[in-house]
Amino acid sequence: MSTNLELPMFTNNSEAELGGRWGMVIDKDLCTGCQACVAACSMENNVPFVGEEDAGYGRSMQWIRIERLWEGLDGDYREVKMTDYQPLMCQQCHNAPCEPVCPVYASVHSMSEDLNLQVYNRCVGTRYCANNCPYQARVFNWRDYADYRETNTADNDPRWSVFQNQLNPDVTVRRRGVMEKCTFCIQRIHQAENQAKAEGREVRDGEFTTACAQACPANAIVFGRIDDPESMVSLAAETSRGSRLHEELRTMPRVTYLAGGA
Amino acid sequence: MTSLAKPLARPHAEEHEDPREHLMHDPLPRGKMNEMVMEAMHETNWKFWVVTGILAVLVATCLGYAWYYLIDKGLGVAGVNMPVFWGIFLVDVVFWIGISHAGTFISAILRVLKVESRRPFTRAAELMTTFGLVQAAISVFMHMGRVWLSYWMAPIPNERMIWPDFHSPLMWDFMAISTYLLCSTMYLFLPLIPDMAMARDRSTGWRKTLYKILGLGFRGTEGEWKNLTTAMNLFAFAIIPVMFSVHTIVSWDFAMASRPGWSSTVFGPYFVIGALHSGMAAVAIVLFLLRSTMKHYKYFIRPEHFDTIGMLMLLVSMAWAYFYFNDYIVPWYGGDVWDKLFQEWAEKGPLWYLWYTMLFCNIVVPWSILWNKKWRRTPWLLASAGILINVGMWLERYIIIPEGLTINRMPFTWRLYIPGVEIALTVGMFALFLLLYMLASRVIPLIPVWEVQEGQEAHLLRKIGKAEIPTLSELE
Amino acid sequence: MSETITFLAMFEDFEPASLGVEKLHDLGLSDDDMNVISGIPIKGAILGRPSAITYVSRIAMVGALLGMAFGLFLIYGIPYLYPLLVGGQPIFPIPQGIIITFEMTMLGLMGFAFIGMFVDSGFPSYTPKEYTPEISDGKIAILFSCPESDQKKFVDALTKAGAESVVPAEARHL
Amino acid sequence: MIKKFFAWLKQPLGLIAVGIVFLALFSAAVYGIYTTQQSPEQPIQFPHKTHVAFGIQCLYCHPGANKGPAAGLPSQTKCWGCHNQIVKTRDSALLAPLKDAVLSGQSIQWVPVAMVPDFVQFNHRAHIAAGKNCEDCHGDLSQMTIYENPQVLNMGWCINCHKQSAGDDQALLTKLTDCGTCHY
Amino acid sequence: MSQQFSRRDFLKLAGLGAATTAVLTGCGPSSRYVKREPYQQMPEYNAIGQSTYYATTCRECAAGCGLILRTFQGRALKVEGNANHPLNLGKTCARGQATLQGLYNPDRVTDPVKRASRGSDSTQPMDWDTAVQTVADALTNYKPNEIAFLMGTAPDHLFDLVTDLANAAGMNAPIRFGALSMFEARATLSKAAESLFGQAGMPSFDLGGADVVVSFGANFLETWLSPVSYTREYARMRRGNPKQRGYFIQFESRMSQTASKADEWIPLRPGTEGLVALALGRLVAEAKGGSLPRAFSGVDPAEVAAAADVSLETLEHVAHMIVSAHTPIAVPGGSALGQSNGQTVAEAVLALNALVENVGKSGGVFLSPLSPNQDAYHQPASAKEMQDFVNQMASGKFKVLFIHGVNPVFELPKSIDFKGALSGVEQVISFATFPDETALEADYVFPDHQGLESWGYQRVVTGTSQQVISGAQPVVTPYFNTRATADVLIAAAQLAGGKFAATLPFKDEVEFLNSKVSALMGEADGSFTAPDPVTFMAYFQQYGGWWNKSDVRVSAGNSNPLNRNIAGIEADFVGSGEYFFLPFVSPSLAETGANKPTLQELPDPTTTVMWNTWIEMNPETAKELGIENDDVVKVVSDTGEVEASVYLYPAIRPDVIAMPFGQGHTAYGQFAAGRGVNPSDLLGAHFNEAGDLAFAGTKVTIQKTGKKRQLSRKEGLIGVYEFRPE
Repeated sequence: MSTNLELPMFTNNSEAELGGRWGMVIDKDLCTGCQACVAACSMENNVPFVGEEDAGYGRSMQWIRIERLWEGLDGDYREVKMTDYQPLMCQQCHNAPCEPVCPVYASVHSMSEDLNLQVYNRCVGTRYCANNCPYQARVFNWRDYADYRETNTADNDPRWSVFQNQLNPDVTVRRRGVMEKCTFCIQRIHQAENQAKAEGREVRDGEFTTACAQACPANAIVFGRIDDPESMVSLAAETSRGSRLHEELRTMPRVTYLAGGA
Repeated sequence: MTSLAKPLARPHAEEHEDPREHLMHDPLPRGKMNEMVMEAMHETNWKFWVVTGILAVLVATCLGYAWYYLIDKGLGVAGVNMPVFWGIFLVDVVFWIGISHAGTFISAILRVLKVESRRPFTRAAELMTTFGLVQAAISVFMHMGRVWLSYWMAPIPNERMIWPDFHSPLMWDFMAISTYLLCSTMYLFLPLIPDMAMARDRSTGWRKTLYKILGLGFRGTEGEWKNLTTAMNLFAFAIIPVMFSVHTIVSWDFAMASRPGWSSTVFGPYFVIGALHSGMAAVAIVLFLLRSTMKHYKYFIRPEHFDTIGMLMLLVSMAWAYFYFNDYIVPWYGGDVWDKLFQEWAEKGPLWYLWYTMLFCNIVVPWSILWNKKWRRTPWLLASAGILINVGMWLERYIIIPEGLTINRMPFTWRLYIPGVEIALTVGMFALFLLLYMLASRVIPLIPVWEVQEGQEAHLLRKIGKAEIPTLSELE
Repeated sequence: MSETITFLAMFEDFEPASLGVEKLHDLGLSDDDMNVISGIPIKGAILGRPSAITYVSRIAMVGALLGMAFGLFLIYGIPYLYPLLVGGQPIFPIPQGIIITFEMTMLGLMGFAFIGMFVDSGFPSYTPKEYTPEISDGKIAILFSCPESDQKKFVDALTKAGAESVVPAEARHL
Repeated sequence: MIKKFFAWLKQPLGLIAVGIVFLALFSAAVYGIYTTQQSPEQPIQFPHKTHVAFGIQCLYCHPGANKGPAAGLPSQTKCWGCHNQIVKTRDSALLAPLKDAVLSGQSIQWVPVAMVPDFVQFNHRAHIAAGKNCEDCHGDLSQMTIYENPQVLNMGWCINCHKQSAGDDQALLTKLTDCGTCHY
Repeated sequence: MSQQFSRRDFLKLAGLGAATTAVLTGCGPSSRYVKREPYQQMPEYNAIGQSTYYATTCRECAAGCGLILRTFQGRALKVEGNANHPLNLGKTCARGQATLQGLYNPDRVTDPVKRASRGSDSTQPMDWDTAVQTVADALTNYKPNEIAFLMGTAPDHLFDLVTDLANAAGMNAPIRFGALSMFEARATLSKAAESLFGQAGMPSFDLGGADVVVSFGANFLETWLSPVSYTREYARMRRGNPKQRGYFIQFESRMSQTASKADEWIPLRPGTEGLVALALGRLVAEAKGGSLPRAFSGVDPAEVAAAADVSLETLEHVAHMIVSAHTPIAVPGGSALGQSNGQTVAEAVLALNALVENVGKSGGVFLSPLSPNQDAYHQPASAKEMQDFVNQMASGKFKVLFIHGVNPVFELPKSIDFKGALSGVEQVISFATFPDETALEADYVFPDHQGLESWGYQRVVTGTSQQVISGAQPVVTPYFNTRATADVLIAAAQLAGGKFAATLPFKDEVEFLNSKVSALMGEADGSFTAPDPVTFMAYFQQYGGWWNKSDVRVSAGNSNPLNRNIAGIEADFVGSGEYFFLPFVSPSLAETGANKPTLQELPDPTTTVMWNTWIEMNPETAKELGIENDDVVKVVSDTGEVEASVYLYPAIRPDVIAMPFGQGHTAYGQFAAGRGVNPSDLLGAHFNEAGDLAFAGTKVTIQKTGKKRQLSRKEGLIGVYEFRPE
């Protein structure tokens, strides 16, 4: 088994242009903050609910968090302006700071999909990756939230297991002590690639999309192949409004945000 | 045995000072010293058992049950949340590794520098290293989400053909702490062998069988001594870089993260000096406890030792202040906005009092007490200064880790950290440390008698022929 | 020649012990035939004896090399066996290598020093040995064996040199 | 009293007693582990050997294998297709469960044996497309009566085969040793 | 639902998970805990390991979006939008996504039950035959005009069935009502449309084509009328035309989620929206030159500016924007219509549209088309009509009341005492799927299937310019022992015999549907055609409904809205308090979302609060009253009081207090019961001219209670408010 030392993974030439296969463009001008993407993502990826007390203490498990801040809080209430809603999920960085810090290769870079992977069964829960993520895009299973009987009812009421009918078999259900994050709906990526390979063709742009892009009523989220210049997501990313979060950290994220306004 | 020689007159000793006041110049016959140490080990009054009982109960509930509860219910019962993913667990890890560094500092560095006043308490300090590291290891495993899978971090071949990832500072931690734990335990055991032999000769019953086993059949022949002293010297020289590397690696857990307030280049030495700072203070506390509770220890642990420790504490607190100022001024002056925010958050945020207490305990207390020789030599004053310094150092780590995690580059997620079950676990660990220490004092002679005697022999004046020359077997 | 008797001469202090050693040298015993047992480590020179040889440092060096090899394996062997890329860092991490190799070298050094001491001094041996408890009380004992015929000569010489007691040593369980 | 007991233990008779006790415990432990490795009782002792001997293809009873992730199981009507013409079905005790199931409309409770844990997303189609056939993983069915795993289906075994079959095609090797290929 | 262990059950047993399975496989074949069951006969389209997709309609609100449900081995897994459906074009909102939690929910009513006594939890299950017999007896034992039906807002197949039954048998026509229709003031909108189009109907606003949108309180990005289509229109307005970015101005006293997306949020004193609209009309008319229409002549912009607490320059600036725009549009809605002068406001705003001549044009106002099998626009009951209905109930006019798809005990203000009036009705039969407050007061509960388990169709009222009938089919076999209400009514009608049996000669609901749907075969240029009814029904199910391809925009009738004089009056407020009270519909919960935990945990877009009710108060007002974040405060109005925690909301007028509607259930399952408070307790029976509830027309007082209850927020208060980086 020979190891070809010229591959970028050996040479660490981080100047390699963004590259990558899958990317996303989020138009903050269109995003109305309606949380449809958050609900769609939770339904698709078996993300559990955590209850009032834990949600209020910053432990809600949703993979997408819609951020908004305020401007002009000190002035007159008429001049107060809310910044554009900003859906924030894992940015699938090329140089992901969360990957080298994991002691057991649970957070690892997928060279074939050029995505940041979170291997649930390998994670031992040191949570260093979450500390090191500049976007705070990772959430942790503080308790057995996915086993609804265990966490939510005192007497393990069997009726509660009815929720489990809705679990998606393509996505592993995570137990307590495991870190999780947006995977760009990798189960959909793999299924589409599988289908394309069966038919002997490349995955067409727009043939499939992530749960959040599919649900977004304002079509603010566009997902596709960023290495294909004609794809919708590459065209959308061309505009001058496009920018990436914390680019100065050289993480090379795959999500481009289009600023609101004129 | 009445020695024939006169004690070496110290050239620069003040007139009023009685040379006998120094342990090295106040020798007792070895047999007497053996007896005193063995007696101190045997005499256990009811007060000892009461305290051990309380500590055992504390450990069982605060540590035992609380950890089971944490594992069974998941980390949700602790206070950690998003964004403060590491809470008091990591503060404890750094704190206990800090404590453990004092042991190495005393027994290795002072031995290499041949500081004579380290002799009576090298073992007490070395014991602190081992037990401190045990606490650190416990709190590392406590904060892991799925601790029953932490064997995946060990680089052992497995059927999954997947190995741990040595890019991660946590793996360096795993390696460094396990190395340091192993080496300091070995380094604790080496000088213990002669004392075990001595104890073997003087005890009966189960103690005899225990010491016989631990004594390894040591007699004291030249070959054995030569091997032992060579090994100890090797250890003394080798464990010092390991000690420095361990706490640097622990600091790299934070320095390597690209977070505001954490990613700074000065964390390595800053944490090492911080470790020595809290370690020295802890040694002062332990010496005071030993001196005031153990029988005959007033002879072994004398004000001169507190004086040395005090000077070291003053020196190290100055070094710590230097490093803290270094870590503070650079981001304050030109750092990016997030670093400045972290500092503003630590000083003017809702937990501002922690910041001021830290500075008071780490700088004002040592600098105001330890410059005065008389204060330095009063054990209870030094011990209380040590306690305050340790509190200060614990808070310093509380500011770096939980408060450091509150401020990140996404203001939307900033959130206060309210400790949950970690408080019980921390109390449980302090209790475990004391419990281990007290039980060890019943089984192991805490004073390395042969080293003390060796030191005293070296300071005697020998009449060889006409000349009176110091047979400093040790000194050259 | 008639069989020999081993004697244990107890001395209070360095001088009488060094005199005793001289006496034994005069009586023809070479350094290897006698052994000094003491409560604290005594340099050979004080008693006029060559310092004992020890292999601990050599064993430790071997350990250090082994540790270094293990450290290098951890850094360069593991990614070679199962290359997994993380965070844009090179797959063979040079700087981390230094840290891990240093740690493992130190572990090897100290581990093997410890083992070396065990091996070299023949620990742990619980067989009966010539020993008296007073040694650990600070006395210095010289263990030598001399032909049975002139044992009296040896005993007188040593008592004159200041030996507290010269008594035939019999191996006892420690 | 304890001393006397220890003393008795030291002499040869005592040693033999200790040996016996140790052996008993050890064998109990070995048996315990052995039972966990046994796959449980199947409702029908289905002999793969005889069916393969008749020349029935694997995909006939497990049609999903080249179409999707799960290979699937034959429905009872498929079994009954042949078995109702075989005289043995009526009277042989072994085939009674099939007869009862089909007549009563209940379904047979097969126990899956080649199971991978839930965090592994195994896909039959990709393996068959890559040219592997059933024997490579499931062993030689022509010799096997009730199906048993020829080896433990653990990750090491899978990765080994992935690496060998990728050979020196670098892109395929990256894909096949990529965590995201199987774990998501 | 076979009780066999499937692979998914394995997770239930093995504690869901990654680690246990690893441990299990580690120590032995995990197969011991899993059985795998082949189908007796392989059901069609159910290949092994493949998902099958079914098209249906979303029942979470009355909009009627088309959904595609992914199902796998008999379980519904994921909701996706139906790309062909003209209303939502493949998109869904958060509540559409969470509809699955309504299907798989531990609190559903599982069997037909007879309640021991009204209001008590103890029920004893019945079997369906006795249930159908009870309904049949209810139909026959009483005179037809003593039987009343109360149904949800959505005009669906059940409404058609009951209407046919009622007309034939002489029963009272079914009334449709819902909290959403109350808060959207649908009656006011349809009456105001009459003034513009000459015929009653639901106006539809083509925001996508407009380049300047001036909205008066319309929360069209939240839950207004058809949120998914209006969000799509909003996106088209912003980025539809690359060269021209739409400009959006919102007049609202509180910055709602919609106002937060506006380029200009202009807070004005509640109740003065009508005045501002007229003032703008006048300014625009003057700027355009020409005669000043009578509608806008009776108002003076300077006075209006003072009354509405808005600077005159702002009004002139907005007027200028309207004049310089190619296709401006004005949208009335939300709290603007929830005033005593709601209809005047609506007419004024529609007149503004008439002034800029955008009626019926692209980017303008038009009347939503009626669907083919519908003769006139049937408007859901306004709050006033509900009050008359309640008075009739109290007076004992009705002996039997059937309730389906609505929860009036919770949704109606307490002052219209629906619960009290129930005592006047002898027999109350509820078809609720969840044990909500109204089902608690019913004598019988014969649970209907959840939306995803039932047949049917639903007319799309507004949100698209095409005639749409959205079809529905069960995507999974019913999970509990429930039965479709249409089946129950048909069966009961057969049992009752006579006129009842004659009108519903069908074997079951599907046959009834076939008759209704096949009536569409004759319609011109439908989205699909089929030779025979069976294939037509199959296509209807497969495409998720029928719609005509052409754009049917009903534009201006004969009435000229501009020369009617519109009284420029301020709204009058009820209640002695000093703060205006503004209840708004919670964007993530609306009226039926409280029983779904995923919706409860969705952060509210503007305040990011989850799981509870909060009171929005301006930080300055709070400072005067000495109130901080999370202080529990009592809000008192003339008709009631509620207690909730305060959220210091910076973008709200100091004299306005706002509260979300959606929580405060006393029953409706464990996720909703006892959580939060219901603002409708504070609302009095105060209506506007069109009969809709003047829900924004109440004034309240604030009393501190000294208690403190932490709100669970998604945001960290530190970074967003207290210690924020400038």
